Amino acid sequence: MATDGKGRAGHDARATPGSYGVGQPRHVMQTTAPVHAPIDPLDAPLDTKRMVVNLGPSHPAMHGVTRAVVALEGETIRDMKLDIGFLHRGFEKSCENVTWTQCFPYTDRLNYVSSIMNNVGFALAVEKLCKLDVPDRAKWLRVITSEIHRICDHLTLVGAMGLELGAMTVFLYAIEARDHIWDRLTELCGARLTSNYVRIGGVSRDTPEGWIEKTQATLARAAELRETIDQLLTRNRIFQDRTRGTGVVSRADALDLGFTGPCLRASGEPYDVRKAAPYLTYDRVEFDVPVGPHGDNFDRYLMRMEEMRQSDKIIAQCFKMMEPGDIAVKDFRYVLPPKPQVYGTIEGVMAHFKLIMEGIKVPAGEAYSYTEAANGELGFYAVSDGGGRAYKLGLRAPGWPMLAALPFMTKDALLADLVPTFDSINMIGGEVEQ
Amino acid sequence: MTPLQSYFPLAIVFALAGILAATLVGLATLLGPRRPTAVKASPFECGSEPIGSAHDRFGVKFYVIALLFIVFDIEAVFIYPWAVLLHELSWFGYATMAVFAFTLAVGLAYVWKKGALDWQRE
Amino acid sequence: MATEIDIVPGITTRREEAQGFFEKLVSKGLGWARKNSLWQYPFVTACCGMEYMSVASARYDIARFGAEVPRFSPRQADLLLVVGTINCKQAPILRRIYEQMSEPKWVIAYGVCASSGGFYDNYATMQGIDRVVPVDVYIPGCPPRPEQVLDGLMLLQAKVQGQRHKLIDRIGAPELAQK
Amino acid sequence: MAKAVIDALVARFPDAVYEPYEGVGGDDCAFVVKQRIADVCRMLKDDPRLQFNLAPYITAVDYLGQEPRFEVIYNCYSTTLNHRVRLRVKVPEGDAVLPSVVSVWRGADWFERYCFDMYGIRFTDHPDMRRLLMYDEFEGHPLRKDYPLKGRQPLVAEREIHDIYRGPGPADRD
Repeated sequence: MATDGKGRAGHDARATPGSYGVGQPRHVMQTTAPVHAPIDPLDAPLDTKRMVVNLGPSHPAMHGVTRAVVALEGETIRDMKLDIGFLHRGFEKSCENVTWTQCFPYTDRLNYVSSIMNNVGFALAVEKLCKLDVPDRAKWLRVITSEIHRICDHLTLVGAMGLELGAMTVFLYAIEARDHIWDRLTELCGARLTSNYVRIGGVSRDTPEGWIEKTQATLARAAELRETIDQLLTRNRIFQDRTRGTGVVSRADALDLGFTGPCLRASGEPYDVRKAAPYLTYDRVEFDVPVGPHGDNFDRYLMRMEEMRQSDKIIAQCFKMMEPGDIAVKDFRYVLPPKPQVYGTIEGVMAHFKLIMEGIKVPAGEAYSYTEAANGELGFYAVSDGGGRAYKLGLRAPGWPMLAALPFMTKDALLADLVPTFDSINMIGGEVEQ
Repeated sequence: MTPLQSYFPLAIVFALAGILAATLVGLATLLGPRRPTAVKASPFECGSEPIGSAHDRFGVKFYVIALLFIVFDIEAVFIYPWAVLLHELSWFGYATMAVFAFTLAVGLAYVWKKGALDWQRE
Repeated sequence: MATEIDIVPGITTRREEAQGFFEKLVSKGLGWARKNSLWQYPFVTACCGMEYMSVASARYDIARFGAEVPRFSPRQADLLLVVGTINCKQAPILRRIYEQMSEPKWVIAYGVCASSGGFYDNYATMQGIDRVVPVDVYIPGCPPRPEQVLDGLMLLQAKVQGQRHKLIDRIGAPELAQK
Repeated sequence: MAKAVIDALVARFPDAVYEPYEGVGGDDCAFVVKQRIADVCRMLKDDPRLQFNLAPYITAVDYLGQEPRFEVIYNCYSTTLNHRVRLRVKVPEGDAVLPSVVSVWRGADWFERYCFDMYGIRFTDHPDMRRLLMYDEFEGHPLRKDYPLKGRQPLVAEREIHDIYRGPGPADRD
């Protein structure tokens, strides 16, 4: 019954792709104002037809991948219908057709602003299936690089939020700070953005010599730039007017809608996976979790600023507590043997060959692992049938339920408030549309 | 140096500005290649099929605000020359402008009480 | 709506084909002017967008090549910078925006996903934007380093300089279909 | 660690919740009968001893060759009592329909639409049961095991591509 992949070229190009269901009951846009109780005819508001505006996919405020069909009455949004899928790249289907280790580049490109966090989440899921424990130094390296990428993610959000509310300088400061950090990550992982640094059973590379001192200097420079952004933006009258009190989500609504991470903590719920279920070495470092009272865009912005300071604190402690040691588990059923062994011994060659050709034989079973990524709880649901390839790799993207809640958050808000709200939930196309 | 000649530099400035604007716009329209197509003529809605039309009925409050703006803007325009010559006009000028301003203040009070200024009606 | 792929960008011929001396001079002059003010329409979708932010910012400044200001309306842009993965649902959007750009226009495929679909060879992703729009310069890399992007832009500038730019370039206006 | 949750569920719904087991890494899992999933989820949320207030992560798995073929997974978490549970619902391919839990958590809306879009599993009394990611002209459900990996259905007529290795040919011949 498989439909072959033959495309149907002659279809009606006029049908708007993806927005109005074909054959299914249509979600009809409410295009006339609700009828009011009959009051003094002179005062009765004239029945205005709502203006349906298409905030299409290729729009700077919608990050290029979301289409919001908005029904406006004057400036207020009365009804919004989100239409996503413009960056659906078939992550799950691709991961089902490559070996477990080859999934890492795909996980890099989920939340491409903080890619190591996706690697760590995926590695923890597979290690949970294999019941594999990772040596200490690998755990420390994973925590350090995750926190560095959390800073990159928050810097990008603060920069983009400033840019889209008109603060061009904040954007340039944030991108400069992020560029400095990317230089350090290039020395460690080889790529600026798509790090592909973590492996199942450890990490791929140890820190080059002198890397730690350089990173501390870079993080100090990034902190300095962040304080400049803080002075520029936090007490800025325009920024406060635009973000304070807009996109408000109460604590109960946030939980019911599935918010996690900074956006949930901004609404008052102190849930952080690093504290609730500590993984790797988060139980050995002490840091505190900022919680905001109002749940509006300004609180979400403050969460990100405060979390960057906490990440700095974590990284400083990690650098102190990390001792030299091996960076991957010494079991050649999971980790590639070192090159001299591959060329020297027959076991090395066999292990290397089997790992590369057939992939890691993950024992059959299913596991759900959850880590605290920059936007919230990043969950990987991995199912293995014992073979070298994933049978299913489900992803709980933290931004997914928040984007689903956008129509709820911007109901009866002004059209201009849609921009900071859409920014503060930090929807990243790669992870939401997989 | 007749009074008109003293304005000659101003005329030069306007002429130069005009020429500059004309050349810029002219060059752009002259040199730009034209390939008009039906799709290029249709409205740009971020890449999707345009839905709805721009000529819909919208809230009457926008029109009311525009009307009020014009009335009070003209009033401000009349005050400028009056302010320049206030010294010569002295008290008589002041009285006439007060009457003029008062009539408009009555209009403003009526509009305010009628509620045409507050934005969120229902 | 042009369903067949017959839309050819306005300027394709090489400068040598310009006949007279005067035309060669005009081509050189216009080519120089257009080369140094390529305003880009950033059609940003995916991870390359993060790299595009770095390219457009202070450190690897794209403004040095005249591509300073991103224009978010195809009417005012003359370079369509397709940044990131284009999937099958985005293809008609890209096609429509390309057609709504005013002449003269060029297209850069920024990153492997735009050039050939990258490693997303599956049911969802279009294997390269040259299946729907004519592309001038392909920039490899996933995401390409900013230096690669600047090199791609310089390649395009060399191409623009070498093209034949006519003074009065009008092609008959087909009936402007009232929708 | 949430053994009490599973026992409470089994006690309350002896016919609906069956085969509780301890998953890999200490997760508590149980199977639920298809028709009763909405009631079980309502109890998860409302029962003061359980308080699963965060919207769950719902996904589906296509076990081609097994009967019933599909399986819908609910990963629920409670922020107040800090425990997790995973409910698995077996769904036959014949009538791949099960009650929606949007009435319990509004956040489950898009997850269910994703399951319908990718696997073809319908959810009854769901506010807007439509495709989420794929375009409406797309036929079939791509994440099913029997859907070809490269089964592209282009919306726009694609141009002939002269591939260096395979020579001229239709765009999606591979």
